[in-house]
Amino acid sequence: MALTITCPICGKRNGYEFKFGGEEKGPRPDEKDLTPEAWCEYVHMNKCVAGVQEEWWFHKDGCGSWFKIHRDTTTNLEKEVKDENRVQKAKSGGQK
Amino acid sequence: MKEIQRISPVVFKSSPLKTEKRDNWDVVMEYKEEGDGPFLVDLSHRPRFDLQDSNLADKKSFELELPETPGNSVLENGILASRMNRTQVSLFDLDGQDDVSMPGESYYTDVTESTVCVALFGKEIFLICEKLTALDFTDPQRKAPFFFQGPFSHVPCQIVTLNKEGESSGIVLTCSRGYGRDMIDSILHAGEEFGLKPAGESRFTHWIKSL
Amino acid sequence: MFLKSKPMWGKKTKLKTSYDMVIIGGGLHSLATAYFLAKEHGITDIAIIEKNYIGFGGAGRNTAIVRANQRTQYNVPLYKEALDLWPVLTKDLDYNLMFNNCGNLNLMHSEAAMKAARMTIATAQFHGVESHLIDAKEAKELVPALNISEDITFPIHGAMFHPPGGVVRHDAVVWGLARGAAKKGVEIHQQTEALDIGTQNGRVASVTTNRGKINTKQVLISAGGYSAALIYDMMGIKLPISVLTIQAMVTQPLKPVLDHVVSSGAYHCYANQTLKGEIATGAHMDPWPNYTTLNTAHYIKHQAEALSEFLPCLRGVRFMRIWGGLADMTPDMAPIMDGNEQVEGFFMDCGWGYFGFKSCSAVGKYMAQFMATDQCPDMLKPFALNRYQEHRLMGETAALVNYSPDN
Amino acid sequence: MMNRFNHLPTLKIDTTKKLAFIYKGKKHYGVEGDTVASALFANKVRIFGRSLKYHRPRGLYSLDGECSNTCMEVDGIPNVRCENTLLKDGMVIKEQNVKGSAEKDYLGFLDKMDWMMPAGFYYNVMHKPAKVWPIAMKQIRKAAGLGKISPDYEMPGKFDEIFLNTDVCVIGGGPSGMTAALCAAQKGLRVILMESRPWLGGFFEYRSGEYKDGQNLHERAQDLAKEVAAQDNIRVFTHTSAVGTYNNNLVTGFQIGKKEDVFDERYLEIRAKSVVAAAGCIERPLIFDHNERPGVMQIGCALRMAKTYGQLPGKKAVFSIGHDLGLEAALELHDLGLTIACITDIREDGQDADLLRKIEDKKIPFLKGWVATKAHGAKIVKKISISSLDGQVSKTLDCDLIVASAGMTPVTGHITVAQGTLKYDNHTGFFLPDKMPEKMHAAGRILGLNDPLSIEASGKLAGLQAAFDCENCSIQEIGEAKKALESLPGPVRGSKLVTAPVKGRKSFICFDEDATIKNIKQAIEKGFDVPELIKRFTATGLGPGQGGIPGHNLPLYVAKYQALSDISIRPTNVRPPLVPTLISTYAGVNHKMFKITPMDEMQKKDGGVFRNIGVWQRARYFSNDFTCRKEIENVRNNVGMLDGSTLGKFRIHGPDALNALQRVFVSDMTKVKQGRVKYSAMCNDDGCVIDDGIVVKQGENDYYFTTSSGRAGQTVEWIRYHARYDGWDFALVNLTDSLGVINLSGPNARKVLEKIVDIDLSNEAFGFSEYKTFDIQDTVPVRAMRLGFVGELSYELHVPSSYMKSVWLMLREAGKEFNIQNFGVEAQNVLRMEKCHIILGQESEQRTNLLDVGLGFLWDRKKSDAKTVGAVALHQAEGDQTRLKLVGFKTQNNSRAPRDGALVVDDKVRGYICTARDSFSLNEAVGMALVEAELSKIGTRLEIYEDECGDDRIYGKVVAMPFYDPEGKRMKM
Repeated sequence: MALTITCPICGKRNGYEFKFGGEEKGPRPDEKDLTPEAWCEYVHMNKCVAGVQEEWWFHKDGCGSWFKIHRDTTTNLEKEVKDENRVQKAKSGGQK
Repeated sequence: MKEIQRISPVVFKSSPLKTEKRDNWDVVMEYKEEGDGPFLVDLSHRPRFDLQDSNLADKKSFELELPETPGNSVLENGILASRMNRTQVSLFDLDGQDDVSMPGESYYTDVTESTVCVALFGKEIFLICEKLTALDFTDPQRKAPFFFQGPFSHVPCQIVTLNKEGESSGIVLTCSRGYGRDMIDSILHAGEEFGLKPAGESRFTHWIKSL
Repeated sequence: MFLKSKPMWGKKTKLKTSYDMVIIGGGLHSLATAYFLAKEHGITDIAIIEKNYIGFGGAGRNTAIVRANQRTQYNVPLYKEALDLWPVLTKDLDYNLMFNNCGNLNLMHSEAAMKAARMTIATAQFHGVESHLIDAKEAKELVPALNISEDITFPIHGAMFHPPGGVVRHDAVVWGLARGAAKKGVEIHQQTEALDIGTQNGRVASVTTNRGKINTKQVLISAGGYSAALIYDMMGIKLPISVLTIQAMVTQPLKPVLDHVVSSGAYHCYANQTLKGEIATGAHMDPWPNYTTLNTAHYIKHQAEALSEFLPCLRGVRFMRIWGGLADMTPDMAPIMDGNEQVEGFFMDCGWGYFGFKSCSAVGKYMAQFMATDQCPDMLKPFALNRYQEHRLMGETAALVNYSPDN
Repeated sequence: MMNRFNHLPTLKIDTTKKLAFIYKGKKHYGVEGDTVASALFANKVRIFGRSLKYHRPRGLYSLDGECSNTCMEVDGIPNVRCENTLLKDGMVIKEQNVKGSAEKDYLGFLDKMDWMMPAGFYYNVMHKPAKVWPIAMKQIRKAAGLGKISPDYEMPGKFDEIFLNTDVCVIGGGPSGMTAALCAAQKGLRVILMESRPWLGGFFEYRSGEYKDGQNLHERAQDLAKEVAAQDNIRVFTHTSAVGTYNNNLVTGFQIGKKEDVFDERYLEIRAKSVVAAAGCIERPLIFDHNERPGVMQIGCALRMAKTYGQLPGKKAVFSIGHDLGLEAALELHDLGLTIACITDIREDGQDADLLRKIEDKKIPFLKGWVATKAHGAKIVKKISISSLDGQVSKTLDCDLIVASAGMTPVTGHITVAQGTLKYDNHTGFFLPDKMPEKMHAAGRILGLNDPLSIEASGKLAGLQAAFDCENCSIQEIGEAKKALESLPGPVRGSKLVTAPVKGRKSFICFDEDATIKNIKQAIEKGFDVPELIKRFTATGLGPGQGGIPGHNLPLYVAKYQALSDISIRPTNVRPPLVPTLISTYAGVNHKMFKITPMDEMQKKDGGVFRNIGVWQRARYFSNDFTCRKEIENVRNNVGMLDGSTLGKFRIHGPDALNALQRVFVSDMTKVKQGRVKYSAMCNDDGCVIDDGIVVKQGENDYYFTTSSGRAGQTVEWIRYHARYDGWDFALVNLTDSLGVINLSGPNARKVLEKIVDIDLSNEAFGFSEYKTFDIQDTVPVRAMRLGFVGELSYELHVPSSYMKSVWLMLREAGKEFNIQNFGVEAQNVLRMEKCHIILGQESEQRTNLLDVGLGFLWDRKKSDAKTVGAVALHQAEGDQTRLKLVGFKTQNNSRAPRDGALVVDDKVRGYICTARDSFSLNEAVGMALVEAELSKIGTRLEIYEDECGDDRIYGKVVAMPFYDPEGKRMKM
């Protein structure tokens, strides 16, 4: 297996330049009355999808940005997902 | 009182022929037996700045238009500007004759001291590079000058390819200052079979002017 | 002895419509649990449901190292019992599991690591597990191939020597337990896929498979790396697990050169010589979740670089085969064993990371007790799922926890 | 030594250049171009080694090293494949796995004991009684293994590595591979061509058959090679095996260096946009009794022995083949002087008419529908039994050579390893590529093709498909190439026979593991009914040659034995490396990359004992007294200097800088004031402390902060991660390497510093936890702060890295009169411990949170809008009495300090010692420990259990922290 990740800034690169940052779980929940269950769900729990999942990556050895991709966990191949603002991001250099 | 001296993270074994004092640096202009290329030149004393701002669109720096797309570089009157991402530009002063001082705006940071900076140029340098990194310098799609942020000899680097044409090929590379010793060792080791030799600044100046 | 050759785990039978218990996964933990349920609790009306063939997953892909020098007092006794069980099982199953208790040598490359080792060793000795801290010279006497010079990337300061550990023939354990369980009436259904678990007013009622529906009141999911996904799909329970591919490889077979299991945290590498003479080595995992079990070019090279440094004579040896398996990692490097908690009659045994093999014998015994009595044995209590929301990670790893699975 | 042909155009040897080598301690001669195997064969060596289990004699079989038959020890390296290792002058060659010699092996008798060793027998023996096993195990280990390596062996030779990028990577330098490469190159693409033999040409290279218009195949191969050489956008790597293929078109391999190269072997990692797999075929072994006796060899082996290495493979041969190549070889060898007693062809029909005519003309006895059933001869072949396929009619012939081959097997490893799939094809009897991996294309004999023109046409098509992947070729062009291929002869019908009509007790399906047909039957009957399981149970295909010999015979036989109608069974997984590869080759050049500080050289001169600490190399001690007494006392009583340059240092600026700090630091960062330093900490979401450092305000939304050395690498990543949804506008600059750090500590620190700076350093002007910037001699800009990590008057000076040495020397000069000294990381560790200042990872572990280590006072509970990382967990864990708490302790009845990592116990483990030392400053043993809350009360007695302590215990008592200068007068003076 040779993982490659497409960084919105640096383009397609060797996967070992990147660091995996977890499944996409949405923004940090509000602190107010966050139950232990809800907290744990956000911080620790995973779906462990066998298939395409949306996830975060960090370009550790490169431009140092965080970004999301869709990846098939059964093949380790990125999946093109129609997402206009991703294209936008790429143009404007991705989110920082 | 001791005299104040600035010391480069790069130490070559070869013996200097001509040196020059500049802003407390002892800059080696020429070494013994520099050979006929490829060459490795220490540029760590050349000013380097980090420019970060959410709105770079209308900004100029040292009178030059900043490259718009990440991965692109511009070289004008000695200043090399490389676009790192949406909000960040890396600036190298490659001219170094009259020393450039950093603009006053708060979005500049002087990072000269953060990195070791070397130039690798001359024949077969990409055969040296391919021993140290999987980055694709010879990709026909990319027109020099272009800019990589990626691993070289296992450590994250900024690398600008200034020319890809045979004898006049050349790159300028920076990585964390602390890696200086080991980075130089591995480049010289990889370059041995191609006759890579340390060279003085004059050699670099001559090359950069020839581009 | 040589001539009788009927199928070792019974002829292929029809799947019944009801069993006392259903165990999903045909790996070591399942087989061991079923074996002990039958042997010690007289429960034999059990169906083991395996999508592929028994031992297809981690059971057949691990490098068979066994040891009991874990970090915390919750884990050490469990692994100690597992270790003590190998000779017992060899006898009870009348199948040669080829336990080679050659001892494990865990190299230390810094003062900090020596300190960490000292705590682990003290914990082991406190629980009656033999383990000693030795210096580099002593390590070299045990493993002459070791490079204890200063001029390697991570010079060797010393080592943790754990004599009772060693290597067990993993395939033999799979086949032995399967034969043992089958003899006692347990049904092993290969090429059978569990599709869903049915519940009725809050307790387990059935398991649906690609070969029909089974009524049952108790179900255990212990499907190794596939557990987390199965448990989420069938029970809607999310787990603090990241499933990674872990790789291992062997060199061409050699005459004896390495008499102990050698491992190094700093080099992300272990090596031992199999009875066939191959040097089996591995350890590193790519820190991104995946189910590929594929090898990487990066890793076989990394492994060569590591061995070249601390076992340099192996530079003259050839790698001949690399493979991968799954490790389901938890944030605290400790497993999740739970039951009757989320749903009455539902049991889980997962999150073993790469400790699934060494623990299988003891875990089988206690999970069997858990399922047979519906009472969680004290030995398993600390491993309940709720520890994560109570902010009580197990502490099996000293390293600071990180958000990425690489911990 | 036997004389060689030297007139053949296909020869790869130079008979005029002799090479000497040592075999069995005696000097022998080969010629340049010889492989070790061909040289030994020329020296009449027939038995190369002995087999693993039964110690059966083994000899030359194929010429591409598909099995361990001809693995030998060469220059101390075990398991060298002699068939594709070029002979070098002075090589020392030894036999492997023999007791005595290969000729006379005292363990040869084991061959008669096979009845005792059915498949998997070892699982049923040697464990009763239990004490037998350890003894048996020793014997098993001795018997197992082929090569030998000594623990102190030092691998000679130079190894290198390169990482290549290309558009198209072609695996296989035969006709289809070369055509594909040329085709892609002519499209202007960058092409890499890999060939495992030392020369291009493949299936054409050694043959005299006609290509077309009177040109023979050998000449055609030469022409193609010339064309390839002329294309400067094709990089050719000969003697280079592709050992791994991975998704996303990564190919790895290794190259054997030529004399003039600077390497002996070189690792290649190739990133391509598209890959062409054109590795051709190997032969499918024919299974009959004693089918691996020395004297039995495959077609290619016999033919290339003559045409490439210039020697006849025997005197009198019987052929038992199932492929036209066998007939062609028989004719060529006949013309070269080999007597051919008989050719038996498995196929009843379908042979090439022209070849049949020639065989008839030359009056070579020829039997259709016949096959070899048994090779006779104790050590080497003397006779052969052949029979009709049904086994009804049979006869026996004298011969010293049996050329045996059931048919062909496509080399599909590169495809399946990259996750392509195979499907059984009834016409060819091959497992042909079914689903190809993305952007990988198969060409040539892998597709079952045999006709030279078809082979090249398939190469052209693959080349164009690869070009298409690089967006460099039109669909139409591909369509035309497809048509062209379809108009040419397709795959030939292959022979399906797996075994001759024999019982199979001595018919070997896997040579390396001595696995017979009988063993396979035994496994299937035990319930191991799929090849993967049979492989595990019988070890078939697990030897040094991996799947090479059993390859596709195993699935075909399993299907046949179980009488499966359609062959749904697949071959076992082929795994990398596709060719066994030296560990030194994979390792290549291993560049150590460590960071050093600007003071590195000087500190080494000063006797610093260095250690790797994360990515850095730091001076841990300055003498061989690892208690560091001198260093410690000098700081306590005088003044010392520590190089703290590894400290993480960052600038954060921009409109949202403060928001970002509020998110990751537990304190209220709005309270950070200019001119003062604020100490704070970062937690992870579990509330566990992951970092601590100081923050300084430099201006509006402009801060300078430090992190621990270990975390500096992750700080940018961490802050951006936890702000990734907020779209905040802030900029981070890592200044860690930019600034060196000098910790000037001790009662005389002020006196020393005063001498080199011209600002007022009085406690009033520059007090504790204050921050100042000033220039030294109007030149060196310094950031100074007064901190008290070691508990004495201290100045932490942040100095531009290039100026570090100058400033350091000034201070040393200035400190001379006070006898200023270096101190290292360990001295600092003790000093701060006496002061109960924690070091993360030492006084904390994974599960230790901010409150546990007593840093709760840093945490601002009221900034919940900031969503501070860790705050929620801290709220929830607050008041949990079962957690481990950090306490200080002194040992009782003045016993020594326990070792770090010792346990705090009663009947169970209740905690552990983080750091403890015999304190020179306090003249007693003190330390910090993490213990369960109920043991944390002042005065509690701690029972301390050390490794190897047996029944002895050390006892400690929980005391107030800190131990040293509780009021903190000294650091504030």
